[in-house]
Amino acid sequence: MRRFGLAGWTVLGLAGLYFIVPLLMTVSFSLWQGHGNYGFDAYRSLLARPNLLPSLIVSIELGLATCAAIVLLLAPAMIFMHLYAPKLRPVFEFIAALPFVVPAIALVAGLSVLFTGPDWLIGTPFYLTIPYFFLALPYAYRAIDVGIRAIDLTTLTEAGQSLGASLGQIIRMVVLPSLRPALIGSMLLSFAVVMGEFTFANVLLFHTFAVLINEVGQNAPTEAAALSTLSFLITWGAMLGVLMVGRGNAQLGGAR
Amino acid sequence: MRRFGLAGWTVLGLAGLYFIVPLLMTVSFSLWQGHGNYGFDAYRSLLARPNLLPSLIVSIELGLATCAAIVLLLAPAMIFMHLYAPKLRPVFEFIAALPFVVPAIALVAGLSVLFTGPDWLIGTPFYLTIPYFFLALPYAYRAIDVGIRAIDLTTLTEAGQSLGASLGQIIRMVVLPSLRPALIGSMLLSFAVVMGEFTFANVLLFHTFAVLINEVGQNAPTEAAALSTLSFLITWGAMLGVLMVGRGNAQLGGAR
Amino acid sequence: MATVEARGVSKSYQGRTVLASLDLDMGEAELICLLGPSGCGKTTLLRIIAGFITPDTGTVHVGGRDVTALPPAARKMGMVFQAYSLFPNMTALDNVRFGPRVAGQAKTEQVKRAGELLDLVGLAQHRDKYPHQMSGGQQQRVALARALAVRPDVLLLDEPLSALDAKVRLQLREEIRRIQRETKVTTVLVTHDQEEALSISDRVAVMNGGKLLQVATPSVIYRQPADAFVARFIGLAGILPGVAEGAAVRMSNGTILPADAAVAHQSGRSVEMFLRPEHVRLQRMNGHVPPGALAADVQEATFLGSLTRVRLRLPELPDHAGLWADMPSEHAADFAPGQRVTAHWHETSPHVIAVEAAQAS
Amino acid sequence: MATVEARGVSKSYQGRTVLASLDLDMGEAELICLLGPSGCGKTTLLRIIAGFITPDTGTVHVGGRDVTALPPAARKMGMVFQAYSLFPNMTALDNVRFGPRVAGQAKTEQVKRAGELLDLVGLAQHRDKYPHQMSGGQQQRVALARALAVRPDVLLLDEPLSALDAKVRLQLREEIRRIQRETKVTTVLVTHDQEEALSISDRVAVMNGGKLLQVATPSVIYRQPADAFVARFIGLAGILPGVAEGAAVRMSNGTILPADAAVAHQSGRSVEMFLRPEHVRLQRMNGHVPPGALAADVQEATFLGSLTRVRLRLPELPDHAGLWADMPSEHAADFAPGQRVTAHWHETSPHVIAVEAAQAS
Repeated sequence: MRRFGLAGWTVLGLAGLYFIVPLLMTVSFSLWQGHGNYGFDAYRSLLARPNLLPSLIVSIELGLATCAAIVLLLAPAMIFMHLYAPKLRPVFEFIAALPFVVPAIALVAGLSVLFTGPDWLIGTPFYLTIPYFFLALPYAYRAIDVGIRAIDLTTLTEAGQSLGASLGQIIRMVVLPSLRPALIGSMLLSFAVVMGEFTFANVLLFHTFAVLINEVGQNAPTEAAALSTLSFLITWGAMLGVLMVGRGNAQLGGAR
Repeated sequence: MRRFGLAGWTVLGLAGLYFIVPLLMTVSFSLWQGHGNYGFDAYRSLLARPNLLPSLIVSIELGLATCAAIVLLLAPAMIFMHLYAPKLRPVFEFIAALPFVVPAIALVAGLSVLFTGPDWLIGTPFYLTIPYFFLALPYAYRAIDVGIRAIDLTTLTEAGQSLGASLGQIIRMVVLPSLRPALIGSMLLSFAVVMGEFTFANVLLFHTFAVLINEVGQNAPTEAAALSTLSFLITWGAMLGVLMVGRGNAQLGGAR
Repeated sequence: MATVEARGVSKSYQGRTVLASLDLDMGEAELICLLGPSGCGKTTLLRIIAGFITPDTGTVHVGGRDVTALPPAARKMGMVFQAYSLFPNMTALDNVRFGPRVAGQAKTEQVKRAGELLDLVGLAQHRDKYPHQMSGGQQQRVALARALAVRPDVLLLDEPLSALDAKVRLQLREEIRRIQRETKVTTVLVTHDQEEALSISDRVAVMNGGKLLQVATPSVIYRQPADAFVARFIGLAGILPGVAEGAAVRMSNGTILPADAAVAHQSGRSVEMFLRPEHVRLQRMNGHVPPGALAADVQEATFLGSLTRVRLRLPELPDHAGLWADMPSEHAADFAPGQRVTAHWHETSPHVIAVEAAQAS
Repeated sequence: MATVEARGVSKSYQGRTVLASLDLDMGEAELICLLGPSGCGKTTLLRIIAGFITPDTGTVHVGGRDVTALPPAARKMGMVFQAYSLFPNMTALDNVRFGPRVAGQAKTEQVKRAGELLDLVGLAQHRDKYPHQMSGGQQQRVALARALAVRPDVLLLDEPLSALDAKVRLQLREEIRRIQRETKVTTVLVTHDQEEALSISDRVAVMNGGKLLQVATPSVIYRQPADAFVARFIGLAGILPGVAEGAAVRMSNGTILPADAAVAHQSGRSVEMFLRPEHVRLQRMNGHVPPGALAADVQEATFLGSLTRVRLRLPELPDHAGLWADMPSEHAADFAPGQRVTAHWHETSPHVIAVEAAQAS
């Protein structure tokens, strides 16, 4: 308990530098207007790009669709698994880990060749919701699993039943409110994953926010830096949201 | 405990289909030689590509370098944090979560513009080890953290001290052997991350295995399918390795 | 407020018998403890009564009504769990009024009833606290109030005290007894703690290997255990193996020890003589061993406050024979470890059980 | 095998005093329990002796040698922890020979010593098992053997039994006592369980609020507690508040109760009279209360096996007055809840402590 190892501080310092120095350089570069002048030119021309808003909207729509899939498909499936089929846990764990172990690029290369489907699905970017759901699965699964384990779902359900409540009432009145922070956390994480996903969108030729960042980066360095800065801010905001939902609940006890 | 919810089975079935159907289709497509003939032509021409081996070697080298960084930097830092600065845990958690919340594409777009350095570093793909270390951080951190929590590091260290051992002896004789499964797991996961990483390598114009997969996918569909199949097999192998290291230890008790 | 009758209840999991055709009758307002080592089937029996487990055979009647096929929600039973089972998203008051609420009572009724029950368990001033703001003992009190709020026919308590500190456990034990007396709810309490079972129950049901070995009042269980398992499981007892001879028992070294006249009908059989430590008296050895007494060495003396408990070694008897003796701590100085003593007792004190009788008689 | 002297030891964390200038002397081969409620500083004191915590002031001497500045590894102390602390990657044997091994002993020596110690704790046949293959009790035995393998000057036990089942706890308690007697290692055991402390110690050191309230043999601690905290914390005691008058105590209702002659010098002061349940005798009320006795109602009777413990309500005395009485269970039927009784005792039984004396005298 006495000394914090030198190696520890060193690693911590290096990690900090790795994140902070590029961030500061990015921010200052985004403000550089050439010849020693600094200002918001890059931000202005970035915001003037006609494809900024559409690509942002596509990404946000995809993010929301993925969140919906997480809450409507994954959460109920996990609740039922915990209650009635705990033996299936390894199967769930395996499926939740797959998207991370199978390289996305291998998946997309295979899929892009093979996936066929009705035009109303394949013709729109919403088709991406399916792979994105599975990309977000590891994070969303982990967040919801931690939430479920924290509340001893089986005992709560049995307590509710012995008090005369139906399974529907128990899920509505007890389980979902108790899992609220975990669900919000899993949605924020999924949203962040979708906002940053580049591989699928790029290979499948959809023009999402991440693809735009790359495009801008190829031909307008300062705008790319501005976009990176904005992107940092947005995702850090989401991250803070996750942390605060977690903490607020632990301290105020709204639903924990 | 009586019924496994219908919704649960449905989701499980859909998830299974989502993974198994494309896999089967990929495998069969990779064996397709046109006009109803099936065989290993695609695999043969894939293996005949002159850039297959170099790109595979680059990826494997990067994977090993990243693993080394995990074991030599991250693991000691985490042990010291647990022992002497448990208050820094939130900082570690935050850093370990960052690479996942900050979209890789934003990072790489910023970095590609700004990173300058000596030619011996920037000129070789080993430069990628730095971002890859941080990409692998969330997984490696989690695996090592679970391992450390499972052994009550503080008590073990105090027990060792009271028996007259130095901190070095304790780490060498007790802590590292006890953490062996966690360290192996974290290395396998890191390796898998590096093998599958596309965004950084593509944008920074390094020719890794994942970039090759994409390239092949653009112009030789059946070879791409063959490559996907191989890639699946390799990563599933790694995944099985992780599972077996974990299980073997739990049952045989080598180091748990 | 209702009788409970379990008839021929059995349950197996994958060929392993957990309950073997078991019968249990409970009177109105009775408190029965299901007591036994882990794996004896006591929790399975409780969960069958609650309706969470369907028995393979047999029926459960409550107040004369067959509830075997009813789901838990329709059984009118209140249950308190071992793990903290309060709804984490609700205050103490909201937890307690959950039952009346899902039953569709008017809200003012719900709140009034919940307030009364929080009063009963002594937590009126904590009604607006969330579970994580309460101690373990307080949470279990709220769980008790919540279970009573549905005016249950039967109250089921599944090791409600086992997660609590020793001090809190004692308090809450008395509290449960008081509340059960006041509300007169027929109550089943599962426990592996024999002291808890003896102190709280109207009757204790001792279980082992899926069977009921003995169902009786605490004092009968303690004084007249039905078989060797009950005798060993309940309280501390010295064990002297021998052969019944008339109204006495012959030890392997030939010593004849007096026993209850009831032993006479077991004459010639291998028996075990059980002796409670409070019945064994010691004297320092002064040369000879009087008839009916045993020679022993003091092995260990443990100070227990008012009493000191002495463990004896019996050099002339087989290894698994042993005795304990309790004495007022004032006299303990005479019986330090190593002291040679003679042990004797009143002839009505030993309880003699035939070795073959592994079953409840 | 060595004396331990702590002198003027104090420790604060962020302005909160955990130990307040505390002195403790231990003789060679003595076993002392540090006993107190959680937060009383007992674990801090143990960890200061072990060297894991540096005291703000004060010194620790072992066998006359000042070890205050030495790191834990140089102190020659064996330690057993509350949590299972065996090295998970080593067998029982390798765990036990870890100390000799880092001390550079020859391997045959290490293995011989470790084998002897595993014998001593009764685990010779488990030498090749890994920690996760052993029960909690076995793991703590190995931890004890491992701590003894370094031939420590002092053995430190930090609540070694608190994570174990009641039955295993009792067994291991006796085992620790036996091994300590055989090896004659000076031993400090930290516990919050007063029964454990009374039964195992040569002397008990009762702590509260960072102070040592009393250091004495178990029987002195039980019979002559130094202050009201010790009297309440150790064992169960009825408490009667009153005013000392000569060799007696006057209750608030005017009753004069006889007490020890030693009370005389506290005459006129507010006192509390402590009465152990085994000293209180009851009679059914037959009209009048004899002098020196108290009128009471039976509130609750708890069957404890050989004894039945009766809780009494004293209607004529203030609320915080209360009495318990133990009686043989055979007589308990006469004293059901609600029965009016008179309670009396021998005049030497009560222990009277002045209310102002909050400190050890």
